[in-house]
Amino acid sequence: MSDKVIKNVVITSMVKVTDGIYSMWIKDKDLACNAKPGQFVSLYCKEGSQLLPRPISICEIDRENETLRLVYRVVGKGTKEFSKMNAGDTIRVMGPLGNGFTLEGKKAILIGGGIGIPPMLELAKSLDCEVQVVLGYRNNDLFLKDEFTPYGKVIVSTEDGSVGTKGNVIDAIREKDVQGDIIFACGPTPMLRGVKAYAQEKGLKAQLSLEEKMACGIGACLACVCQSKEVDSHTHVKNKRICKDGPVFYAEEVEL
Amino acid sequence: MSDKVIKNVVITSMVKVTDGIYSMWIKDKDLACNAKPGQFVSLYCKEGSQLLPRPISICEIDRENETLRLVYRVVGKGTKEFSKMNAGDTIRVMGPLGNGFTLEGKKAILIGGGIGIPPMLELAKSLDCEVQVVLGYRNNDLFLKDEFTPYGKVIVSTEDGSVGTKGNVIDAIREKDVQGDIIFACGPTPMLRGVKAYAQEKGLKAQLSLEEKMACGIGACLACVCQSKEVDSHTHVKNKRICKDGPVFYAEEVEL
Amino acid sequence: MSVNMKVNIAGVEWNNPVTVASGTFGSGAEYSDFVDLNQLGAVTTKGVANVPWQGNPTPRIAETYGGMINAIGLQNPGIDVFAKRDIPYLKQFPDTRIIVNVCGRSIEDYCEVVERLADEPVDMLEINISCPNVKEGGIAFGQDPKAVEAITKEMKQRAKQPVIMKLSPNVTDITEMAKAAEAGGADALSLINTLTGMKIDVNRKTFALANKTGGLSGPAIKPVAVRMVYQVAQAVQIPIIGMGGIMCAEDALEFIMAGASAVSIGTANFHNPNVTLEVIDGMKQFCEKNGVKDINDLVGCVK
Amino acid sequence: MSVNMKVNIAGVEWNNPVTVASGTFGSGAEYSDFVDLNQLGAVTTKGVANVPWQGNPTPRIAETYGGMINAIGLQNPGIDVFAKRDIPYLKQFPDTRIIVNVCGRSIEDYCEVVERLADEPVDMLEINISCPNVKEGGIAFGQDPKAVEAITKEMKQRAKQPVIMKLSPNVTDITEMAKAAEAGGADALSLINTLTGMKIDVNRKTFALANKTGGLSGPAIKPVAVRMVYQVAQAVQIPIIGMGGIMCAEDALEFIMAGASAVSIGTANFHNPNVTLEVIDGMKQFCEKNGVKDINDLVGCVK
Repeated sequence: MSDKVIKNVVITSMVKVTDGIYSMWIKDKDLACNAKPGQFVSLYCKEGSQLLPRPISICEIDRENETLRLVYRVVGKGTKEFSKMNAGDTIRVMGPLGNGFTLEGKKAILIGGGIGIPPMLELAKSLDCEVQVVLGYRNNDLFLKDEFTPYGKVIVSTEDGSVGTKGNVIDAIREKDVQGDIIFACGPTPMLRGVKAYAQEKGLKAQLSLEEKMACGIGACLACVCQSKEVDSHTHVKNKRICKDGPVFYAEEVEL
Repeated sequence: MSDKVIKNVVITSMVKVTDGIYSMWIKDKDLACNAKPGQFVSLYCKEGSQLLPRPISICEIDRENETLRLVYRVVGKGTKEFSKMNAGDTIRVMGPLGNGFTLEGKKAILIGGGIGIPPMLELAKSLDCEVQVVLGYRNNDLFLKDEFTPYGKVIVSTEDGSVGTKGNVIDAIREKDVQGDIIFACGPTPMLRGVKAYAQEKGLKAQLSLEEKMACGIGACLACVCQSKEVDSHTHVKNKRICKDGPVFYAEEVEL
Repeated sequence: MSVNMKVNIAGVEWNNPVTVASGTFGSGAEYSDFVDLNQLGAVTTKGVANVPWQGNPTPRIAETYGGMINAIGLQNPGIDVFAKRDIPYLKQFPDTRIIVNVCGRSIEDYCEVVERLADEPVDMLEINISCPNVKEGGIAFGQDPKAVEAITKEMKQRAKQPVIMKLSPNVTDITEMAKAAEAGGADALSLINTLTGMKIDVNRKTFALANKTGGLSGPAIKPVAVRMVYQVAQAVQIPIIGMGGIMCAEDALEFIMAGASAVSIGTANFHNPNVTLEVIDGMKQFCEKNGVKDINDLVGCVK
Repeated sequence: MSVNMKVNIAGVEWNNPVTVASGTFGSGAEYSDFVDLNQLGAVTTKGVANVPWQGNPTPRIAETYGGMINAIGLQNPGIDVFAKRDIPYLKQFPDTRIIVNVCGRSIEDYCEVVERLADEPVDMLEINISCPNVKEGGIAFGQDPKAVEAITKEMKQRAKQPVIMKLSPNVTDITEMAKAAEAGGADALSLINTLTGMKIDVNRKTFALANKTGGLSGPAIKPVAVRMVYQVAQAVQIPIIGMGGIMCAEDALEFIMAGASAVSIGTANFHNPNVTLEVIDGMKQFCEKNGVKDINDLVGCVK
């Protein structure tokens, strides 16, 4: 039986991390106990003109206080509605959803780009191996960066070169000659493509967390598929469901 | 030029009067200064699935404190949304709308039925002639009744006979032999029909406040028309616009 | 950066690409308390017939999820009163174009109105062909391509102003109707009119509208409207005035990018009387933000 | 008061008049975390074809005002896998009826699936005729009355289960399609399928869906759906399964009172996975509150 729940939960904290990016803590025993790094939750809007839940990756899990942290970017009306909520408000949530990362490896390279950075934080905390974190930003607005330092060496790339390596995360990895035996990555598809190519080049295992527009969030509607290399055992076509079979896939499983 | 305004105003008080009926005070100088008894305002919902404003009659005008009182019944999602708002919240409002009552007569009979009772309160306060108030209720839930006593004699009819005359407002007027030279009435159409017939029988002038589903609230969309006896000067058919030419009409102007 | 917002619809220049949907704005007088009519690209009037129409019994409107249904029944005072009162009123606003919406129960009705308007100082005519054709058993003109072409030809023979044919969305293939109008000589098209809908009051066990059915409008139908505007833009050469659920500048831009040269705002006026000016402003800001020098450069840019 | 919620659709008894709209519920497995499938009147499966379909590229869905558009492209594993896996899964829930939705690109495709299902333990077949008829240049079967009658006849010749024809709303006259299906021998009708819509991302200047157009669903379209169910109920004798934007019991009752014998819930499942059970419960409560002893007494009660 599944450990998914859907319920109204209390927001224990809502803070603006930086322009357009917010951090929300929600309190729920079931969610906090069942959630794993790399999973996500679906948040429902109160505004009736927006019917579809918003999938938000899990940034931190605090089992002691039975809370989950969600760090999200305001991209539309739904996330804007969330950003206007306050501690004490309740929000409807379904989760935990998706497979999450498989904790493995001896020397891990965690790669996060943009709003793909938050899920790397819980992963960094959960891995019991050497962790190196490579974070890709647009500019010197390095949200969450400092929160990674307790868990490993942090390397930064910025598109505008204002901090760290000028360019993308792969440029930074090459420049700093980051070594490891496994890659965990979340970020925009072009970045994941680069990561997949780099992993193949170096013969590294790589777990990639994918993103796609979702409707049901539980694998029923087949909206959020990605192309799989092999015929998928559920769909029997070369499609995997990001919300259910993913969001985390081994690089060689998927076509990007 | 019109004295209509549309703006977000602050709710200074929101109390439940009785089951399903709420009293809201809103603060706005323009509204309070311009409003007349028998006029109404349009309230807008925050919930995006409900686009049309809700016309609500004006129950009291407090020019000193620059506030308006709106007493409304919860009949759907929109009025339900209003009822959940609190003092300090803001609400979007357009008004004052409609013509309002013409203050006239030496001995007035004010007749209110159900949610047609609230607009009679400001009228009772505004008339400087002898006032008699006849209120029609379903049962002994006599909301607002006591608020009328300072302004004149109050007579009550109840459908279930639990208080006052058993029956409708006309039954009460006949039983108590209420005399006057003009009638002001607001309530359900069947009641207004009865009032019109009674006024004709007694040769009394009667101002009736009508109700109909509205969209624009300002006379543009022609949704809320009532049948007029004569060809109307604006529409050039036998229709008058309740939101703009009304809501108050002389009994002989309209077909009910 | 200065952005050109002027558009040219069938030879008529508008100061900006925004007008109002017929029937939602009267002839502008009521909304002039909130909107300086000179700021609008054009005012499209409530439909006018050859004689006064009483319209339907009430209730004439009902709210629906993200929209509304209406069955006003095209109540109007008739062309004589309209010409005496509404046209002179609108002439007080020289910066805005005047589009008169024309309705009828038979081709003869339409012809009478169009001929009557020939020498009136109005800029364009919009022909509402969603009215039932009484002689043909009540199917709307706009649901039969032959009828669309025929009525368009009749209008063009008599009209002295450019003719906009307003298409009904209640059809299997909107491009068929658009091509028929173009073949009939239409100078422009406007779409979409309302989708036929119904609401039932389950507690009263009755129809919400006295007319049983009514026209569905509002943001609820916008995806259908954008789709039809796109399809029609691929099918004809004449300019399109797009409408259907526009609530904000982004909505308007969807229609423009789908191929509309101008847009109409309807139901949103009921939700926000200032919406037309906010949309014009928002479209301008979008252009400035995105380095678009001429709003016309966005027309049909998504293919 | 005990209320009878059982309905009989073309000889098949459902425990209550509520099923799910094809494609929104898979074959039930994913939603069984939230819903006891035994509580549903029937489960209508995702469309299945004779062979596996890959479906469309992503993005396949986009939210719209009060609804959504989707272009999944009927991705499905094909009838063989479906029969081996999904039917046995659903047979674990003996109280609920099994309705298999069938899709195809040609009449032959449909026939193959229906024949393959003849000896499977499923209760009803729902034929999705909104798929483009590849041989006829891609116009949907459901948009041509002759094609509707023809495909219905073919289905009836081969089907061992009652056949429900699912009608497309993207037509000028829905009653024409309903009568054609009835003439072809359909046992029941379900409507409406989605309205064709489009959304444009104005900032990216691109279509929101990779497929450009998609099917509009959700409460936004309910008034169109209720209207069509009402029109069809006046035009044919066979039972109707009504759908289109049902979010709550009152919505479902609108369809019942308009003439539907049962209802399907689709998009609302995405907004609230428990919605089906809430609707069944709410309909029952409405009957109790209003002294209705049998839900069937409300079918078509508004005329």
